[in-house]
Amino acid sequence: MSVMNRYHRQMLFQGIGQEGQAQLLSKQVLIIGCGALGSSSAEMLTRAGVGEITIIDRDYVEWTNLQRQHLFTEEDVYQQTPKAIAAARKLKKINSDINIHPVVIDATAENLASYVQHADVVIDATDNFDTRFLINDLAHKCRKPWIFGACVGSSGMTFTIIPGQTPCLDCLLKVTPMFGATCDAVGVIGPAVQMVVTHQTTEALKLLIDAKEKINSKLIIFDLWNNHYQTIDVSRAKRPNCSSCGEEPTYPSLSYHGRTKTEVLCGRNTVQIRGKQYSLELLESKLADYGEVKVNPFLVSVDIDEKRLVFFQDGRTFVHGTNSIEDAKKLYYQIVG
Amino acid sequence: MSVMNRYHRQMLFQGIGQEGQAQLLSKQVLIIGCGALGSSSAEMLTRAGVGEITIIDRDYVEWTNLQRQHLFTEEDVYQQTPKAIAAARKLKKINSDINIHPVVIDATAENLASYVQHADVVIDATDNFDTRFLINDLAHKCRKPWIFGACVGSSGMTFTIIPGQTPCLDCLLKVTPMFGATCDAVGVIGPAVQMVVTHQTTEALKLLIDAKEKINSKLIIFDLWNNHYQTIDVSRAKRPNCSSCGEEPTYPSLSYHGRTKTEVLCGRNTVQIRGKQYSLELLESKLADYGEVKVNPFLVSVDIDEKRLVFFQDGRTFVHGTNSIEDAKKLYYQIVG
Amino acid sequence: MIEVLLFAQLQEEAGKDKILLDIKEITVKEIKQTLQTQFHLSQIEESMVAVNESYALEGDVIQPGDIVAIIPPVSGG
Amino acid sequence: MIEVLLFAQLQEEAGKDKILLDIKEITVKEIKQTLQTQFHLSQIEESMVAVNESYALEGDVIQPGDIVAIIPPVSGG
Repeated sequence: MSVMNRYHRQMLFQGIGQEGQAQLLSKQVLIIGCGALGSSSAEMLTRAGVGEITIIDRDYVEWTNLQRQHLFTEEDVYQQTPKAIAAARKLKKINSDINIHPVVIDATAENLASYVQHADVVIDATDNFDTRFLINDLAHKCRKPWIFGACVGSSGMTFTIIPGQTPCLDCLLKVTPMFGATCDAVGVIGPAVQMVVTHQTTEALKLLIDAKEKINSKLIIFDLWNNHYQTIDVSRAKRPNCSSCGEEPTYPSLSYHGRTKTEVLCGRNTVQIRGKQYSLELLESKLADYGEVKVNPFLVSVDIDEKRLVFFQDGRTFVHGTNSIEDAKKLYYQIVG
Repeated sequence: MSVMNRYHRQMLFQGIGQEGQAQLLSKQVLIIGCGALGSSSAEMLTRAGVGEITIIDRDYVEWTNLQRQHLFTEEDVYQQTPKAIAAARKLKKINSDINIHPVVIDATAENLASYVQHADVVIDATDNFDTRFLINDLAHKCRKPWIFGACVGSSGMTFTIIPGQTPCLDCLLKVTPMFGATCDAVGVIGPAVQMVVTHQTTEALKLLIDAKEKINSKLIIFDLWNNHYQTIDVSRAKRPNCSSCGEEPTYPSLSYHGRTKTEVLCGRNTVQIRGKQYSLELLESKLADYGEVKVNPFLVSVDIDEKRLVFFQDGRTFVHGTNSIEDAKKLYYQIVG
Repeated sequence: MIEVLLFAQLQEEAGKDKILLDIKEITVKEIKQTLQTQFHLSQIEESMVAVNESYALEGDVIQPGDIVAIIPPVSGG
Repeated sequence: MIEVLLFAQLQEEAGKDKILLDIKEITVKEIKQTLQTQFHLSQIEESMVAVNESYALEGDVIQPGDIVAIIPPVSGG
């Protein structure tokens, strides 16, 4: 079959054309996270004919994913297939002409750097702010555009961040939020996911074919259930002294101090996570949704399924009941976002 | 596995909750067309847990579909699987708890009526105005809500039509357009499709759980490439004397006279289509994109691949080179939309 | 200035997605004719017009500062 | 009237997605405090504020007729 025939309708679109299609086929996209946002982004970019797509995810497919995470099937749940692998298998059946690289790792400052370095565009499909700030720093250090995206409930937001040009995630949020709302806490509907992915994919296509003047310079925020859609001019948010995108960047998420660190506490069936310092009061109210919460002046604890989480005032968290760093981090980010 | 677990994140969303989920599982959706809009609508509603989904399409999977039509794979192209069947196979792997009914027929006033009658919501995923006006009349006759959707290029529009309440498609367009732009003529990008589907699915969920006050009363029009998004108040368009939704409806698309009729001309390897009367001048300019056009005062003809189309002034079209009504109509609607 | 947004196939015909018209006041019917003359838009007659996100009728008057959307019949799916 | 749109988790906390405030003039900092007091929004301090679709700073003044969006940190994906 002719490659050109496959992309015929996309080449007919004046914004892309034959030249744009050739460019897409020569480019690389890095998708970080392969949950709801990541699986759909991967599908759309695979169909569009982006030459190389790398998908990073540490997780495997579960029942609660199927309601909104495209590409995955019941069989993937039974097999507990890693999400990146399950996605890649489906994508190859959709388009055997392009290269899909599934990578099953927990993204860190070390292992993410070379992937960002080799990408033309980085797509944020993560579910926590720690990784997003890591992407923000790496993207600015490597001068790569990245497309922020997040959703919960029927709401979502997205913004295309271009080093040296737009404000960055740090400029927008000023401080790392204590908590970001997660789908595990507030729920989410499929269309909210697709709305974010639709915008992220469009912006990725524009970036990949270098249609600079078409890039959306606004932050998009929407609520599909309540029929709100706003495009927000955020140029004022850019700070010349920003530690990620400013004149003298220090890339705090890449420094040893700024990172969330994990270690297995030997023989205790416990993982220790050293991250942000949370307000114990705020934690208390957040954790109430998950189970019975116990508080004393030094710590807050909660039992979830077979595990117990203990948050200390100094930013340490114990996840009792597991020796798996992956499982511990997953539960941790489900709560703190 | 527990059904409740699968929909956990959707039930956590306050707008739906446990009650809403139970309602979804008891409802029926009819999706008319299983191209780009239809396949994605079907996937999202299947994941969301709508109890019964009927998908009507006359077509089979081709190479040019894969760029934007979800669910389909290269294997479906090799097998020339009918779209409704290919979609249903994938959907059953995604959610075996619900009922999917694929129907491989060419939608007509006769065969569509009982499907519309049994549906709670009808989703427009067609690629031509003839079928849309048919849906418009049937939906009003049966008092069923339907969700108009269409896209080309990077643009699209959608509007939720509720009999007795909103203007209908006839009110909005006043006359049946001579031509609607088609993806075959102008091209289309995947995100434009997903944007329409995202809105259609959200509105379908609201209708199915009877969240009346949340229904979007506006017509949405967008252009992703040029960053436009408008929500248009169309209440003024409603006409009390509308022949589809007015006080004395005649449902013109359901009458013998208003229908597009087809017949095979025996022994001539030709199909005759009797439809709208097109301006030959307009046709001449439209057809130039497809091949060499010949004109005389009585007809316009064009050769496309192995077929020849001849448009007569009285609304008849000959499609030479086929005895298949399906093939002939497909080509016809690719051109006239 | 009146800002006119063109959607879908009208963009290709006009070669742009946005047109600024330096006109004081104009009816919907007139703006269609003006655009037709200047940009040879084949389907403007069949297009829906919205002024400031509200469906407009042929006789409605458009003022400077208004944003006009011209929405042609789109049939892809 | 100042129209305040709440997004994501703030809607659940407030029990609504839209709040109308009958206030003449108010700074961004003040409106955050007002909403915090009235609706106990846990994350309003960490929320972005946009006034008429433009990113707002704490000292900006909001006028009647303005539309204010309160955008909390959202992390799902």
